[in-house]
Amino acid sequence: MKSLFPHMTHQVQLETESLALSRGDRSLIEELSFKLTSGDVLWTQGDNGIGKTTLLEALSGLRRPDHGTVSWNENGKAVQASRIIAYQPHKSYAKAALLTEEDLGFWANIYNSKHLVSEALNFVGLADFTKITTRDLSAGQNRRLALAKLIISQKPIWIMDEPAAAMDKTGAQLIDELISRHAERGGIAVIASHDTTRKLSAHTRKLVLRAAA
Amino acid sequence: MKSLFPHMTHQVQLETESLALSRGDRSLIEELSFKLTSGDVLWTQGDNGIGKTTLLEALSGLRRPDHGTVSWNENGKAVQASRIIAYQPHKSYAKAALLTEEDLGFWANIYNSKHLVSEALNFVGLADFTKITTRDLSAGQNRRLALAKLIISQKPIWIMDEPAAAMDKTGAQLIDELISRHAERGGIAVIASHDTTRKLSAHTRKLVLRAAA
Amino acid sequence: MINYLANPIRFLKFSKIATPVFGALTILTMIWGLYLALIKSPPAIEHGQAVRMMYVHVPAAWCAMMAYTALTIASVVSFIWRHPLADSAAKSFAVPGAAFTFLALITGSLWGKPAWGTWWQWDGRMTSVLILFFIYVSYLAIWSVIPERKKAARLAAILAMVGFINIPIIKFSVDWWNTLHQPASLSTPGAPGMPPEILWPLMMMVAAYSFLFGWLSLRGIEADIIRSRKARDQKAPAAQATIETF
Amino acid sequence: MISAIVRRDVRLALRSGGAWLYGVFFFAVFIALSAIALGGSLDIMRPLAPALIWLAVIFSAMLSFLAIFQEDFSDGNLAQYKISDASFVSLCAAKAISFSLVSILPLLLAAPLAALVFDMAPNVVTATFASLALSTPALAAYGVLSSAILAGRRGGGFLIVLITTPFLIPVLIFGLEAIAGYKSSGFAAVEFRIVVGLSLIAIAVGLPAAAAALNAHLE
Amino acid sequence: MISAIVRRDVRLALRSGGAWLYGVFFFAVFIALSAIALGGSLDIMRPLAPALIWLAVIFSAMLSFLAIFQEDFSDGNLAQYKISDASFVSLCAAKAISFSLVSILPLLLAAPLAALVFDMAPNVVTATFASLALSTPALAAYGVLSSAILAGRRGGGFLIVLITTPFLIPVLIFGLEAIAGYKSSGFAAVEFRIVVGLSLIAIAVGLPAAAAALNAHLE
Ligand code: HEM
Ligand SMILES: Nc1ncnc2c1ncn2[C@@H]1O[C@H](COP(=O)(O)OP(=O)(O)OP(=O)(O)O)[C@@H](O)[C@H]1O
Ligand SMILES: Nc1ncnc2c1ncn2[C@@H]1O[C@H](COP(=O)(O)OP(=O)(O)OP(=O)(O)O)[C@@H](O)[C@H]1O
Ligand SMILES: [Mg+2]
Ligand SMILES: [Mg+2]
Repeated sequence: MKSLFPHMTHQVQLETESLALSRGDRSLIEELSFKLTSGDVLWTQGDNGIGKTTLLEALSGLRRPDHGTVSWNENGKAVQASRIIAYQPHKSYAKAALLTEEDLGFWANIYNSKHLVSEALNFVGLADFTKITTRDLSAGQNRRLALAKLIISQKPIWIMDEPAAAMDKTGAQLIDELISRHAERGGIAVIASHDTTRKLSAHTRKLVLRAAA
Repeated sequence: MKSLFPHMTHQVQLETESLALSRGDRSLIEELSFKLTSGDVLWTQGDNGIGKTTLLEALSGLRRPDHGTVSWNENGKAVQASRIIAYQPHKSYAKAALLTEEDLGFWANIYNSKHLVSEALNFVGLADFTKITTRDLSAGQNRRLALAKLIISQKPIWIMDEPAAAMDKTGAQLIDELISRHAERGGIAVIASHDTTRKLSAHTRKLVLRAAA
Repeated sequence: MINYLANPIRFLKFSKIATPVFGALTILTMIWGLYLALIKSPPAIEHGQAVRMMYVHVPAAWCAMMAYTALTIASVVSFIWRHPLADSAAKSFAVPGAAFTFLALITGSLWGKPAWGTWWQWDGRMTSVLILFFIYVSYLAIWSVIPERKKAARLAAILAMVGFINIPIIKFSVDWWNTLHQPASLSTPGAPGMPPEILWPLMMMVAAYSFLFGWLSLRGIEADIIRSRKARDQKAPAAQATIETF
Repeated sequence: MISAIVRRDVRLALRSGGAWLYGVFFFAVFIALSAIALGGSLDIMRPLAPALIWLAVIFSAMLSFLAIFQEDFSDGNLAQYKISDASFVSLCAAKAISFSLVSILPLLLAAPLAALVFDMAPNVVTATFASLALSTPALAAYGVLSSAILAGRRGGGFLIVLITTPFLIPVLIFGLEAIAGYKSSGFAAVEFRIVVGLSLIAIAVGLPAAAAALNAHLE
Repeated sequence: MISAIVRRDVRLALRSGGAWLYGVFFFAVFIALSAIALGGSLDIMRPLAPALIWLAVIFSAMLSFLAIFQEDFSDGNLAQYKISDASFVSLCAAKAISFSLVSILPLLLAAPLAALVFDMAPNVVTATFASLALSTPALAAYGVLSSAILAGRRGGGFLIVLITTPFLIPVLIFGLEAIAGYKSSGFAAVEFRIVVGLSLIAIAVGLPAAAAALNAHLE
């Protein structure tokens, strides 16, 4: 277990300053400022279509804000999002034609963490499904594969979009365990979810988005 | 509201007899027999990858069983699945380039229920999103669009794969309401879900799939 | 000047005056030029009356190339400084640019029938203008297939810039390959000049086309600015965000 | 139901930012590249012109074939058609119609322009146009069939070229023969009747076979 | 990282049920259809053979262009690359390499076979092969660029043909000139050096531009 969740050696920060985001002619978020530091967990909640996914994309550096800034820090120095962010989108991004272990193995190659692959597959409960193509994985198994990718990325900031959708009960517990371990070792997690929020670290916070009156 | 949920004029039945399903070299379901009649609601539950989606596809006539049969009845006469089944798959099947109202309108054309489109959009809470392309809908909005398609199909048997995934609280209530109305008017619903089961009709039943010991 | 105009509001103020001026100049020079070209100037010795096609053809060909240069400059500005006005400008240069290219192709082939006895020759010059037309169409196609404005602007700008590098290559390769078309006589230093009774109407038509290009571009930019402001003003209010601790 | 599908498909085509025009661009590019590759002399190209135009149309059509069912298949719409109780034969007929409208009609209209570029004689242009128009149903029917067989397969694009080639070769041969026949006997040329016959056979065989192929995918 | 991507892409291609072979099939079909359309006489076709082979290669390549990034784009892999801190320029280089291996190499190997069909002289075959091989980097670089610009767009297939044509025309022209030049001066012909130059320019301009286009999609 230790090797999957080594203690973070760097301090990281994720900060937004008067962030504004919109899609088409719909303004979604305005003047949002917050700051997360090592060990923080942020639950993002709000109704369907309020802008959670859009926010998470901006936090991952995949969407340029209309106004304001998102900044990523490592040991007090500003860095590129891609250095410290891992993002689990709502949809699976597994290659349909690859075996489960090949798909994970590819990303392990990119992240230089080949040695973690089989342990990570074990941890998320896919040990029996390494030899089938990801096309054949069930909905929940696909989400588990995405969790394994978060783990092997070894990145300090996890951005997770509805990780518990389509997950069974043990799956939901698995996610909780992952997040609290990650916070303990000094990581940051931002989660968008319709699940009830749970206090998974000493610094769990909740970001609630409500429609303007 | 009445026009969206007219009372069913036909008695329908959905029946399986010693059904066996497998995927690749994995046998998922064996010797499953049950019978649902007008007004029944069946919740299918079980861990990730146990075979819920596979079962639902077979019930919709989209997957040929290995052994056993699935039969569809209307007024005591065997009919083709396509006559009485509506299926909401796990993934959205909206055309990315069409506006929400166009995508729903197309299916309304096929089902001869053009007059229900705007009411159905209203009912599922998409009234403000009719003029954007379905590509731009949020995850939950996409699920809502799929629900609207169930409604306008005017079919007596609804097969729903994780309808509540990615739905907010009002969305989950909406689904419950839809299902109980549908059961009241004499429809049948089969739902696969990790949510807790709720008694939505006088004849709510639960199908629990468990891994063999 | 450019810095001053980079603000959309100031630009709208400027174009409120400039657009009608360009429009008027277009009409004036066009009427005068057409009079000179079609009525006043003499038929040429080898081309006969068909020479009058030149007054439509040559300015169109020149303006097509000028428009592409303008398009490239606007694209560079748009790509590096992400200036929305540059996006509007680039897009607005491309439409008349494509139209001029098309006109050069059409008038050229109409001229080709009397001059060479065929509508078309696959010679270097014509082929390279055809390719220029393809580049314009691809550029506009990118705008039309990508709905998100900023994205479309960046991608189209990339294509325009790479396309510009490509233009000398095209010219060089097709010149080498096969040539039948008139060599440039005005643009080449030391080449035999044209007699003034042909040169004058030609120059007048060139001016008319250039003003037309300016007028069309200004109108395009105006419309584009107004459209994007309207979209911005209509934005629905954003969600209220609150952060709670446990 | 046929008209609903045709209308939606045409709308999707128009919505796709002029995608229906791209077939025409491909056509133009094909003509231009061939002319450049063949050296650009009209004397070499004039006799080859009808063949080049036919090839351009066939390749352009082939490249649109895969798209006929691809999206419907991958986004789950095909499963919904099956459940909707709509017959797959009428679905295939609708697809053949919308394909002819969206993908072939623009090519037919572009063909005479290409004729200008090759400096073709007017009667050859007429004959080329007629032979292409009469072959359209065959192109559409085989397109629908092959797309139904290959729906949703990665890299299907090339395979579809391979599958349809044997069917389209007779159409190509008689289409070109018809152009030659026109010079001597006008539209009375027997080859025109053969082209029409090929089109009818294609529809009669291709559409039901396509429906069967779709059914086979979904069970 | 480049090698990881290349290995995965090659594996995906092999895994796709022979999809990498379809390019070769298309090539064969193109040659066959042209031969049929042009009437089949060797005397007519022998001089046209290098041009036809070049056209077949270019079209076959063009048709594979869209696929270079399409899947990565629609399944979200591109966003993950961006986040993974891997540079997009090396991603594009990797894609150019895997495209050359999977889509162009088989065509190069098939080209000499086509030469048999046309009864070409051995030295023309050598020259044709060499000119194609030297142009491969240009084909791949422009393919990656246009695919990056259009990744994931409906109807992109045709549009990509349109976009790449202006870039590939000089390559085509000099590729064919090089074949002609080979007859008189062998590999010393200046046209070969021009082809190499075009390939270098394509890489130098195309790959960074492609990386910029990918970035533009994801912001
Ligand atoms: C579709 C066919 C044609 C195209 C695309 C075309 C294109 C062009 C272009 C691009 C130029 C500007 C060249 C420069 O200044 O560098 C030009 C100039 C010119 N063209 Fe054409 N042309 C076509 C047909 C013809 C024909 C048939 C004639 C007459 C026989 C002709 C006569 C001229 C003349 C006299 C000039 C002015 C050259 C000069 O003094 O710079 N063109 N054409
Ligand atoms: N082009 C557009 N024009 C207008 N509105 C748009 C456009 N594109 C997206 N939207 C809207 O922007 C919002 C995007 O929401 P987002 O996906 O971030 O929601 P979310 O909070 O993640 O919702 P969910 O819980 O359903 O996943 C949606 O309401 C969507 O309808
Ligand atoms: N070719 C194959 N070989 C072996 N196992 C396979 C193959 N294809 C699918 N499977 C397995 O069959 C099962 C299919 O499950 P299905 O999608 O029906 O599950 P589910 O109950 O819907 O799960 P979830 O709750 O995650 O949606 C999965 O466990 C999957 O791994
Ligand atoms: Mg979301
Ligand atoms: Mg499932």
